[in-house]
Formats: sequence, structure tokens, C-alpha cells
Amino acid sequence: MSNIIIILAIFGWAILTYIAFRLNKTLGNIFVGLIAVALPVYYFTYVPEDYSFQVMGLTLQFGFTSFSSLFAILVVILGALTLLYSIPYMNKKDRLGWFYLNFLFSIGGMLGILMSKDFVSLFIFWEIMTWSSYLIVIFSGKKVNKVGVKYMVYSAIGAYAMLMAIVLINKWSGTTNISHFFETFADYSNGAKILSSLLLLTAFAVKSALMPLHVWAPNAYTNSPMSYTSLFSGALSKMGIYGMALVAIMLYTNTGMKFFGEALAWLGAITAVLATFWAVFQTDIRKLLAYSSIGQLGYIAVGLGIGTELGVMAALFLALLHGLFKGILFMAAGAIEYRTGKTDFSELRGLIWKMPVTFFSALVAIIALAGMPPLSGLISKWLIYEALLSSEHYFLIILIFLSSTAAFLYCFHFLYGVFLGQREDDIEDVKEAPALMLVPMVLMSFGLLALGTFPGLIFKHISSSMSYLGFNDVTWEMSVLTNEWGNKIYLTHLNTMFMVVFAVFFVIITLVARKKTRRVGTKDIANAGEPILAEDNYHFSQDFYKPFWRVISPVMKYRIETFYNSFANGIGEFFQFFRRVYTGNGQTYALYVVIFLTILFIVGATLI
Amino acid sequence: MDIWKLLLTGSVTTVLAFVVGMLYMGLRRKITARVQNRVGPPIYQNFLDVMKLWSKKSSINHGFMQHVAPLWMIATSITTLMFIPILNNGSTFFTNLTFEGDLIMLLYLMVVGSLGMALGAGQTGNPNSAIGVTRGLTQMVGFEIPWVMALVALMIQHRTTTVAGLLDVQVQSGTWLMLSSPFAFIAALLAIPGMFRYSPFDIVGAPAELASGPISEFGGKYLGTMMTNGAIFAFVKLTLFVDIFMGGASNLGFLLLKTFALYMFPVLWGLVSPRFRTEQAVRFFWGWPVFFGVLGLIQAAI
Amino acid sequence: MTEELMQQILKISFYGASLALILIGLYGVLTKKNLIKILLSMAIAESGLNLLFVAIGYIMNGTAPIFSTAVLDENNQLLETVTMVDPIPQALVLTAIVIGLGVTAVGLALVIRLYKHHNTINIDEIRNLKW
Amino acid sequence: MVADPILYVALPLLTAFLLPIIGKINKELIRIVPGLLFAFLVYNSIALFSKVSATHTPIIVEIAGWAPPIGINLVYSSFTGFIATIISVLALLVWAYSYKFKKLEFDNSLKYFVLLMLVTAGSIGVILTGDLFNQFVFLEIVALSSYPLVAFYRGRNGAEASFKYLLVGGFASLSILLGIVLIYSQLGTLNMADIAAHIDEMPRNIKIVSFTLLFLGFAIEAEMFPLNGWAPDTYSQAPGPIGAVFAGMTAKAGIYALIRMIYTIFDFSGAFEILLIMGVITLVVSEGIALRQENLKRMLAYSSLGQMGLLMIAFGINTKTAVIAGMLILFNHAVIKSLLFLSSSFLVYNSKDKLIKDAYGMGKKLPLTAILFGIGAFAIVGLPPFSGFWGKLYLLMASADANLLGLIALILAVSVIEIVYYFRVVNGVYFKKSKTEIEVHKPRWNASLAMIILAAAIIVVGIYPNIIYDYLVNAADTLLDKASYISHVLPNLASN
Amino acid sequence: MVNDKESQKIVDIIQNFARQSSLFVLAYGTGCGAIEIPPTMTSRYDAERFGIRGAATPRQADVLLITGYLATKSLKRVIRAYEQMQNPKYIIGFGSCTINGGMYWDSYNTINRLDMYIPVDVYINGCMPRPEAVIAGFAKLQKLIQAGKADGWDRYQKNLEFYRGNQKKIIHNWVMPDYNW
Repeated sequence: MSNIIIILAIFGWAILTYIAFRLNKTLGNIFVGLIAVALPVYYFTYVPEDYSFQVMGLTLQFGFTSFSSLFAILVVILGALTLLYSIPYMNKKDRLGWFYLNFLFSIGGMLGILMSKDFVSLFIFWEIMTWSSYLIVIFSGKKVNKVGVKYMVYSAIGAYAMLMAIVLINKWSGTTNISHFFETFADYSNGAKILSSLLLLTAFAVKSALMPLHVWAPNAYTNSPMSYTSLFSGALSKMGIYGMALVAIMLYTNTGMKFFGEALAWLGAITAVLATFWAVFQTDIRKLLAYSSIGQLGYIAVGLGIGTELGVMAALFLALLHGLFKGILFMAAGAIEYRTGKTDFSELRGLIWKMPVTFFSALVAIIALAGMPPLSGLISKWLIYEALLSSEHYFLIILIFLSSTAAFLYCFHFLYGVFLGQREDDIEDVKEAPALMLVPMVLMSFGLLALGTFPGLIFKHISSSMSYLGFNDVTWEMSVLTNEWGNKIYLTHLNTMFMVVFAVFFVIITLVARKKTRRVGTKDIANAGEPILAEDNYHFSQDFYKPFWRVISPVMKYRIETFYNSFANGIGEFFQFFRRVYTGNGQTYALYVVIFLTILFIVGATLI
Repeated sequence: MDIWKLLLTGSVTTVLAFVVGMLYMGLRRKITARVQNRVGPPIYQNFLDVMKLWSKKSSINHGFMQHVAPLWMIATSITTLMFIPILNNGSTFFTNLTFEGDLIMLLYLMVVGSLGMALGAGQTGNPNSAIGVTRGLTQMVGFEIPWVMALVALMIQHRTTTVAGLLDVQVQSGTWLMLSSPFAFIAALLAIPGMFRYSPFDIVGAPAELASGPISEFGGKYLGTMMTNGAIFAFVKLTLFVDIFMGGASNLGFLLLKTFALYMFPVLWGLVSPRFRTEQAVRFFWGWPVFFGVLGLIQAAI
Repeated sequence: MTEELMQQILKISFYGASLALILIGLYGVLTKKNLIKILLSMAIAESGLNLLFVAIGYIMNGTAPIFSTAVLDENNQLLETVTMVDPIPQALVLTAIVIGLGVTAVGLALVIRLYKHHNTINIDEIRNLKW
Repeated sequence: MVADPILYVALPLLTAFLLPIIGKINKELIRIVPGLLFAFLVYNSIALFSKVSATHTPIIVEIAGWAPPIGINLVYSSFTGFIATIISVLALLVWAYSYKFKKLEFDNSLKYFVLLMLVTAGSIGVILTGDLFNQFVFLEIVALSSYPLVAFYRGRNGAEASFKYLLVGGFASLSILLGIVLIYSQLGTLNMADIAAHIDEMPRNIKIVSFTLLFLGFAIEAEMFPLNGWAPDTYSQAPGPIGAVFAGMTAKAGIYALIRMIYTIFDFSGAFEILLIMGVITLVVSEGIALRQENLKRMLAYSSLGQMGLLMIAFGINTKTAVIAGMLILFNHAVIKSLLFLSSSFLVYNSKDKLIKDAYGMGKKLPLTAILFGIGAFAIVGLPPFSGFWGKLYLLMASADANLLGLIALILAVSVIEIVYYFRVVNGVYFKKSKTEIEVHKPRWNASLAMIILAAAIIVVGIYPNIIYDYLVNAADTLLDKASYISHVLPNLASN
Repeated sequence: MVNDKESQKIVDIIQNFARQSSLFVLAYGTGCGAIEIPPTMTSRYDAERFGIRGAATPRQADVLLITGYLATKSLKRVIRAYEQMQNPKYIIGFGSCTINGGMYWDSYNTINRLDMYIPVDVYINGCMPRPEAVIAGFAKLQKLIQAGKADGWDRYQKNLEFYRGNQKKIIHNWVMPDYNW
């Protein structure tokens, strides 16, 4: 019983929080803080217990598996941290009760998904998660139709694909139990296999923003408050990954339908490349991060698609890691937005002077995102490459590498455009973000640092959860990576080496001519002798990657979004035309009756 | 793992890399001068430059990131150097950390310096620096692709991801990989000038356009560190390439010979070429080099 | 024989007449533009229908389906049976007529209302609500 | 207290005729008495329905003591009882909503409540009766009392809509009557069970003709495409609560008649397919047209037509799961669409054209109404945990069982369209700024209470659908078991 | 050890040797003298033999080359460039104009004596000086550096007020940041 209670408690608490906010803002914030603390505490101390009951002749079953609890850790931690972050971030806004109601509902929905052992309850929680996140996407009240409805429509396409799969599975196997479906999958006919797995894949691909179905993501991520976007991109999109992992591994790898896995991997790789390219040319930090998220989710799809042990390992590790670093980055973007009210690169600059803690958290996250040592990003990248190498995916690895190299471009753009560059006077009033916003960022940065050297901390969980997916329970050493060919990386040596050399040279360079080393303002630059006046600013923010755009613009011209829009318009126009059936003339309606009667006669006489 | 031994051999390797790299860069200046019918500076000129820069009596920076940028780079270079086999004869002296990392890690390790550089350059507030960084990153997207294609072809074909493993393959079989995998070699070779950023790929520094680009605000000890790093990193790149494609070297003489021969390729190419524009450079790398890279991959697949 | 023939002819003529009425009504509803004419056509069709219904229940030489005192002999046996027409259609037709009347009345009321607002009773011109 | 199916019909009719007289005593009674009546009907439903679902045998009432097939009878089974219960509860809520509804002037409320009672009596009569002609009469009562209700506001458009309804409705009555005449001419009986038992004896041609005519007539009442041209007009022109009445009662009566005819009276298997296909066409066309409506009421009306299409699909599939799905959708449609109509009429209360953009900005001005509308919108597109979801799920499961993959995809695609237009409206209500200044009219507490009860029903059934599941299964069994219907109505026939 | 004068001397000698043999030149092409820089640097005279090479920005440069007359408008830029260079730094005045105004001695917008405004270490006279003369000037500068006498940067700091005063006489709208070390 205790399983379902956690969700009911969250839902109940959500309503209580709503009421509390209606009464008093401070009381509401206390309620939010309480759940943020209670959620991880309860999750990590309670004893899991399975539970099931009958609804409408269907059996709903609940219980964590070792696989889903991996994602639950992410949801719980990120959920708690984003809740904490939200308290100061959202404090100036109205309708806070409504916001937190939906916030908690989506956390509850996610945990519900993870503890669902049958498809119907999975779907129910999936939809709860979807509409609560939709309500937050439109929370700001801006672009509600353009962004919100679009999000809802794509989510609905995904969810309904899942629903179709569910009813078909229910028909074929007589039950909606997830593990039963996977166990009996091998006995299905080929058509059934392809149909059900395609549908499920579509469903999960929408949430994880895989390429042809990603259209909603950039705008939805941008439009919701940043404190929620951290969760949205960090944890909510991982629900798609969760489902995709189940489908990809259980179905394709275990039943020999490798083709689908390959297709998934290719889709993921194309997603990674194109989304990264798009991220490079964004001029809004939130959009940049949103596209970056799509790209990262593409990597995860690649890992799942190739379906080898290393690949799945990479995917799961990256899924967790992405939650951390994209959480930090969106929080940093939120902190910037909170303090300056701006999110466009053309309006931001030089914030490192005012928000150093935010900068260093973001720097840590960016290094992890880019996959550079000494942080944990390297491990995820390494795992993916090794997986691709050992499974001999020659061209996928090139695509992934292209994407991850291009990722440096937007990484630099983010750091430079926001934090570096020439200072402007208009940031003089800007202060460092409130402590409650910094704490989650810093905590997660430490997490990234720790995992960078000791990935074994989380490998233990991943590999035990992978045994649920049918892989051997391989024990990984705390800080040594080994690929399938026996090549190893000693992370401790690498990172210690780097740190030590860094420290040595830091001492040297700081001590040499120490007294004569001056710090000057960012307007004191070599500018052909021309002094920069107070009103001038030479910050480089326009056409940031213009040459690169010239190279790849032939590819980027074609956007799937245009096609979707014209398709949707076509439907609208078609029915607009069809509306003329209802002429408004009663006699015409009478004529329809007669015509219908005639047709019915003919049909009746011939068919019945 | 003996930490003291690592300290000793690591320092020796670093010094070796520094000296060799400096001399190579001096030679480049000399050769350039000779090609241009000049006498040219002495080949030890670069040592003098570095010494001068380190002995500057003042230096300025624009902030913490600029302060750490050069040492971020040099830390990267030295760390990378530790993971690269210098000799192939199994001598334990130059082993360092060779067997504790692999190529994928090296690929990423090698760009860490660029990130530090980019951040430092970004903090100076000089628009030329930022433009230079964007150019450099764009160019990197260009040349990394054929380079990685070549590496992937070799790694999959020989089922190892370590440099030492690839060296072993060459020592065992007695043929260099540049002969057994010619297409991959050509692809990687064409990517080399991009890595060295010599003309026609000197779009990052582009003195006439960007006033030396990212480093335009670096002077004194910072510039000195960067030049030191440049020497070490050149050695790193050359040795890595020699290890992978040209069978490594059994002693330092062969190492110098091979690396120098390799080094001459970007140098001599640079002497006769004007500068590309950024998009031209990327298009170049995504043209023939990628074509050869694909051929290399196909060869490896077959 | 003649009686049967008569019955057939009668039936056919009944049916034919009622069918003709229905068709006339249909034609009127579909082609006339005047609201009142449409209503009238509908009433005509309804009359045809009612006629049909009665005709079905009609039995040759039947009397009205009204219970009268039975003619009994001394043994309380039924002396003679009287052919009655089927009573149910007649009852139902009464109901149908009432309903038709109601519909026509409501319809005419609506026509008055429409004329008040639109100043016309041409159905083609009363098309505010469409699509 | 007594509880008898006959009271469903008798009491409202009686009260409707007595109401003017009661009004003479005290004018306030005009408004109160209908409420008492509807409350009694609800009590009646609960008492009867619990009895029926406990015993699993229908209650047969023989009017005036004449046994069927000669006399007219009412059949209160778990199927008909379920719909009757929904209708009576809905009638009570509509009454509560309409009580002191500002737009119903005091003089008019007499007419209004009389007509409301007549519609209720007619709708329940259609559902309970076991006699074909009686069903026709009740349908005509419904229609005849609907015409004035549509034109209740005496505007030009109301009359127009009403006239169109009258025109098409006249066709319906002609067609039904003709069909009845044909059946009677062949079998000499009007009792449904009797007809069903002897349907084999009919010549095939006449059977087809009469089937076609009845199908046409009932389909008009059930708002099947293309016979539903009148429906959007009437929905949009009738007073706010009457939209709920149309969606929840009259349309239900029409679809019930259709179902009863196809399931019980005739034995055409092809009829189900026709119903299914017409349902699909109705669904797609209506939802598609709703996509770009500018008029809120018309949009809801087209959406309602789409739901009727879903109902036809559900009953056209003709399996037990499908019938359960159909019952669920019937319940959902009645409850959710009523909620939507009731709440939307406050959103565009003072607007002349009832345009969607007139409802913009109402989220702040009418928070409760807007949230209730939102709940309705969420429920109707089938998002869990609202009750709409279960209907959709069951319908899809039924389609899957019947191997109709294309149908599943189609229903889901249409649901996506539904999401688009409903969410646009909800977004507009909450986030768009109204361009014109329209005076806001706040609902009275009784109206709010009615809507809240509907919303609560949606949520409760959505979260815990088990509370109606057993009834649904019973109802489905009852509908599908043709033989037991006949044997219950005509015990003599079965013994022969 | 650092305090030890002898060792400091040795260090100075080494450092000065490095300084004199590696001169990064920021050629400020103010006047016609700029045309003499290319032949000096390229094949014909090849100044790179002596470790002289161009620097792209003042931050990296050691020598500021004022090539010819200095318009009052350009003075501001020269001062700015000079102040951005890192110590030790040197100035070579190039051509007669830098010494006394040359043919522009009475021009309203040309300064006459360069060392009134910035400390010049070496003057090369001539109008224009040939590349040979330029190289000779560099050689002189190298000798001065080796001897530790090229101390213009030091003088500038010590006499900043004098230079500033002179500079501000010419430049009326003084918007430049202060010399910050």
C-alpha cells in the first residue's frame, strides 16, 4: 500500500499547498519547502511494497522495479531541488497556488509512471503529467495557443499512440501488465510486433523530443517558468527515455528485432546533430538550452537504440547526468532572468562580475555537457563512443561526434554571451541570485564533480537496474572505465593529473610578477588605440556563428515544422470547406434527409 | 604506480616536449624565412621570446577566467602528453600514464584547453577575441570530422581504443597504419593543418583581420605560458599522429625524424597558401578529407 | 369475386391516394420557398400518412369499432358476428392528427415570429445561422 | 413512498398541466413545484434502479391493466433505468440551475418549467416505453416542447433555428409513423417485444422499407450526419440550460430509440455496420467543423454531434465491451456536455453573438465558472483522471476487440482535433484579453451548485469508476440479451 | 636569493638579453614612414634576423614605432596604445617629424616634439630613414636594453604628471581612462 500512498500524498499535498497559497503566501511557501524536504526523505527511507486493485475490469498494479527506481531517484532529487529553487524564483508572481498544484501534480505523475506496472495506470499518470506540465507551460499566459496547444497536441499524439498500443496489447495478451507484455512479446505475430512497438516508440519519442516529433519542445521549454523547465527537461523528458528504454531493450534487443533499434539510433543521431545545429544559432538562452536538451536526448536514444550493454549504460548514465547539468543550466538561466529580466543574448553580458556563483555552477554544467574532463560528461560520452565502436556503428559515431563537437559552439555561446564579454553599466544593480536559488545549483555541481571521478557511485544502481532489462549484472569499479576490448581509463589518474598540473601552474602564474599584475576593466582593450567610451559597448553578440551558418544553411532550410503546420492548416481548410454543408437553409436540410433516405434504401436493399 | 617515478618521467617528458616543440617552431620560422629568401631568426629565437615574455615586469588581466586560461591550456597539454606513448620500444621510462587512458578520452582532453582559452578570451571583452574563438570552434567542427573518421576506422578495425594498442598493432605487423589504411591516413593528414592552425587555416588568429584573435589581450606571462603550451601541444599532436599512423618510434632520433617530417606538411602547405575564410575552411574539411574518411571507414568495414 | 375485386381496387386506390398525398407533400416541402406553403405541404403529407394508416386498418364492410350490446340468443351464444374495422389504427391516427395539428400550430406561430423579424417568409432569405 | 416507472411519465405530465393552476395560488410555487417533482423523479430513479440492479430482472408496468402485446407497457430494465436515472438527475440539476435564472423572466418561467417537464417526461417516456407507437408519441412530445424552447428568447435567430428543427423534425415524425404503419400492416402489433418475436414473419421488402424509415426518423432525433443540420442552430439559440437538456436528454432519447430498434426490434446484422459507418462520418465531420468555429455555443454543439457519433460507433460495434463503452460515453456526454453548456452560458452571458472571443478574460472575472468549464473541457477530450477517459478507453478496447484498427486511429486523431479547439477556448478564457467590454453576470449559488455537482460527478467517476461499472455491465447484458427482453415482456409467448 | 644583488644582476643580464633579442614591434603607421616598415621586415632587409617581428596588439608588443609625423588627432591613440603595452616597453621615434616636426614644424595639427608627450628611447632621423637606418636604430635600442638604459617606461611612470600635462594641452576632450599602474 505504501507505494501508491506516496503519490496520493503528493496529490493531496498539492491541493493543500493550493489552499495554503490562497490563504497566505508565506504559509504556501512553507508547504512547498516541507514537501521539498519530505519527498527525498520519504523516498529514501520507505520500504517498497507492491499494490494492485481492480478498476473497470482492469487490474492496475503498482510497484517500483529496480529499473524505474533509478529514474525515481532523479525525479525525487530534481523535483525537490527545483521546488526549493522555485520558492524565491516564483515569489514575485501571482497564482502561485495554481503553479505549485500543477508542479506537484507533475512530480506525482512522474512517480506514478515509474511505479506503474501496467499500461493503463502508466497511461493515466502519463496524462496527468502531461496536462499538469501543459498548465505550467501556459502559466505565464504568453503564447498560450502557439506554444501551449502545440505542446498539448504533440503530447496527445504521443499519448494516443500509446493508448492505441495499450488497447491492442490488451486485446492480444488479455492483460495490460507491462512485464507480461514483454515476456510474451516473442509470441506475437510480426505485424503485431511492429505495430505495437512502433506505437509505443512514437509515444515515448514525443516526450523525449526525438527528431520528427520534437517540434513542441523548444517553445514549451522556453515558455514555462525556468524553475519548472529544469524539471521539465531534466526529469519529465526522461519519462520518454524510461519508456523508450523498456521498449528498445525489451523488444528490439531481446527479440532480435535489431532493425528498429538501428532506426532508433539513427533517429537519435540525426536529432542530436540537427538539434545541436539549431542550438548553435539561437539568440535566446532558454531556446539554446532547449535545443541542447533535444540534442542530449538524441544521444540517449542512440545509446538505447544500439542496445548493447555499454550503450544502455551510456544512455542511462547520460539520462541521469542530463538531469543534473541541464537542471543547473536552466536554473542558471532562471537566475539570470530573475535578476536581470532578460534572456536574449543581445541584452546580456558580463554577468560573471555580478553572479560568480551562478557562473561557476553553469561552467561546471557546461563542461559536463560538453563532455570534457575532469567532469562526468566525459564518462557519458566515452560510454557512448565505446558502445558505438564495439558494436561497429561506423557512421553513427561520426554523427555523434559531429554533434558533440558542434555542441562546443553553443556551450561557448552560452558562457560568453551571458557571463563574459564587456561589462555594461546596466548590470551595476544586478545582484547574485538568492541563496535558496544557488543552493540547488551548487549541490548539483558537486554531484557532477563527484561523479566525474567516481562514477561507480551511480554505476552500481545503473547496472543493477540493467539486470532488470536482461543484462548481466556487471560490477564496475569505482573510478575505472573498461570497454569491451579491455581498454581502460583510470579516472582518478586523469583527474588528479589535470588538477595537479593546473594547481602547480596556477601557483606559478600567480606568483610571477605578482605585484605588477593588475586587473583592468573590460573596456580597457586593445582597440587600435581608440578608447572605448562609456556609452559604447563592443560586446560581440550579433550573428555569432555566421560563417558556420553559411556552411550549413542549405541543410537547415528544410524544417519539419513547416510541413506540420501546412498539414494542420490543410485539415483546417478542408473542414472549413466542409462547413458549407450546413448551408443554413432548412430546405437543404430537408433535401439531405430525402437523399439520405434514398441512399439508405439502396444500401439497405443491396446489403442487408 | 610509483608517484615519484611519474613525477620524474613526467617532468622529463614535459621538458622534452617543450624543447622539441620550441625548436620545431623555430625551425618553422627559419624555413619560412628561407622560403621567402630571408635569413630568418635563429632557431632558438622562440626560447628568447618566451623568456622575454616571462621576464615582463608587468602584466594585466581582465578577470579570473583570463588569469586561469593559459594555465588551463597548459594543464591540458601536459595531461594529454602524459597519456601519449613517446616511444614504441616498451621502454618504461617514457610510459607515464600511457596505459591509463584511451583515444576517446584524449580527443576530449585535447579540447579542454580550447575551452579555457575561449573563456579567457571571452572575459577580456575584446570583440576580436570572441570572433576568433567562434572561428576557431567553427573550424574545429570542420577538421574534427575527418580526423575522427580516420581514428574510428582504425579503432574498429584493430579492436582497440588505446594509442598503445594501435602502436602494438604496428609493431607486431611491422607495417605502419598509414600504409595499411591509406585512406584513413589521408583523411587524418588533411585534417592536420587545421589542428595546427597554420595558413591557410590561420583564421583564428588572422593578424590582419582580428589582431591575433583570442590572444589579443594576452601579454607578458600569460602570452609566455601560451607559447610554452603551444610548443608542448604541437609535440603532443605530432607524437600522437606518429604513434597512430607512422608506427611510433623506437628511439628519440626516429621520433624527431618522423615528427619533423610530419610537421613539415602543414608548415610547407602554409607557406604557399593564402588564408581561407571560415566557411571555406569548413567546406574544405567536409569535402575531400571527409571523402577519404568515408573510404577509410568503408575499408575498415570490409 | 366482385367484392374481392372491389376490395382490391379500393385498397389500391386508398394506398395510391395516400402515397400520392405523401409525395405531393414531400414535393412541396422540398421546392416551395414560402414558409406557409412548406407547412401546408407537410400537413398534406401527414394527411396522406394518416389516410394510409386508416386504410390499412380498414376492412370491407366493417362497422365502426365500437362496442355495442351483443346480440345474444337464449343460450347466451353470440348470435351474429359483426365485422369491425381494426380499431387500433383509428385510435392511433387520432393521436397522429393531434400531433400534426400541434406541429402545424407551432410552425405557424414560428412563421409569424419569423415574418416579424425578417419581414419575409421566403425560406432562402432566412439563413442567419449557418456553417 | 411509492416508486413506480409510470410516475416518470405521469407525474411530470400531470404537473405540467396543473402548474398554471398552481401558479394562481402562489407565483413562487411555479418555480418550486418543478423542483420537487424532479427531486421526486430522482428518488424514484434511485429506488427503482437499486431494485432492478439487485434483482437483475426488469420491472414491467402494464398501463391500465392491459397485458402486452395489446396494452401499452413500460420496461424499466437496468439499461433503460440507467438512462432514465441520468435524465432525471440532469433534469433536477437543470432545474436547480434555472431557478431564478435571470434571463427567464418571471412570466416566462411558467412556460419554461412546463416545457422542461414535458421534455423530461417525453425523454424518459421514449426510453421506458415498450410500445413503438407510444415511443413515437413521446418523441413528438419531446419535439413539440423543444420547438418553443429553442425559440424561447423570441429573437429572430431562435425562431429560425426552431423552424429548421420543426422542418426536419416533421420529416422525422412522418418517417417514423410511416415505418410504424408498415410494421403494423404486416404484423398487426405495435409492441416492441411482440414485433421482435415475429419479425421473421414480415416480408423482406417491407421489413427493409420499414427499417429504413424508422432508422431515418430516429437518426434525425439522434443527430446523425447529414440529418443534423438543425442541431447546431438549436443548441446555439436555445437558452443556456436547454443546451444541456438537448445534449443530455433529447439526443439521448433519439439514440436510445435507434439502439432499441436496431438491437431489439430488427434482426439486421448490417444495421450495426450502417450505424458504425454513419457514426464515424458524424464524428469526423462534426469535430472537424468544430475546429474553426467562432461561436462558442455552436462549437459546443458540433462537439456534441461528434460525441453522438462516438455513441453511434460504440453501439455500432455491437459487443459487450462496446456497449459498456457506449453506456459510459452516454453518461459522460450527458454529464460533461451539460456542464460545458451550463458553464459556457455564463461565460458568454451578455454577449449577443456568443462568440468565443467574447468569453476572453472571463477566467479572472468568473473564476469558478471558468474552472468548471476547464474541467469539462479536460474531461471531454478524455484526459485522466476525469471520467471522459474511461469512455474513450473502453471504446478503443472494444474497437480493438472488433479488429477495427483504423477506427482506433481515427477516434484518436479526432480527439487531437478536439484538444485543439477546446484548449484554444480554455486558453482564451484564461489568458486572452477581451476586446469588447461585456458586462459580467455571476451565477447564483444554485446554478454554481448544479455545475459543481456535475463536475464532482466527472471527477469522482474519473477517479473511481468502479462505482458505476457494475451497473454498466448489467445494462450491457440487458441490452444485448434480446431473448430475455422478449420473455420478460411477453411471458406467455415464451411459454408457448 | 632575490635580495642578493649579485644574483639579481645576473638575472638582469639574462632578462635583458632576452628582451633585447626579442622585440615585438607595434608599428604605428602614423605617417609616411609606414612605407618603410615592409622592406625592413621582408626579404630585402629581414629584420627578423634580430628577433624583431610584428605584434598584432599593444598587449603583446615591446616596441612602439612612431613612423613619422604625429597629428594631434593621432596622439590620443598613440598614448592609448603605449599605455596598454606591458613593461618594459620602448618607443622608437621614426623620422625627423618626431624630433622637431620636420616639414610640418608649423602645422597647426601636428605635434613637434614627440618626447614631450611620451618617452622616446631612440630617434631615427631622416626623411624618411631608409631600412638600413631603421635597423641601425633597432640595434641602438638593443644596446640600450642590454645596458639597462632603455628606461623610457620608467620615466613615463615617474614623470607621469609632466607627460599628462603636455598631453592634455593637445587633447582637449580627455575621455581616456587613467593610466592604471
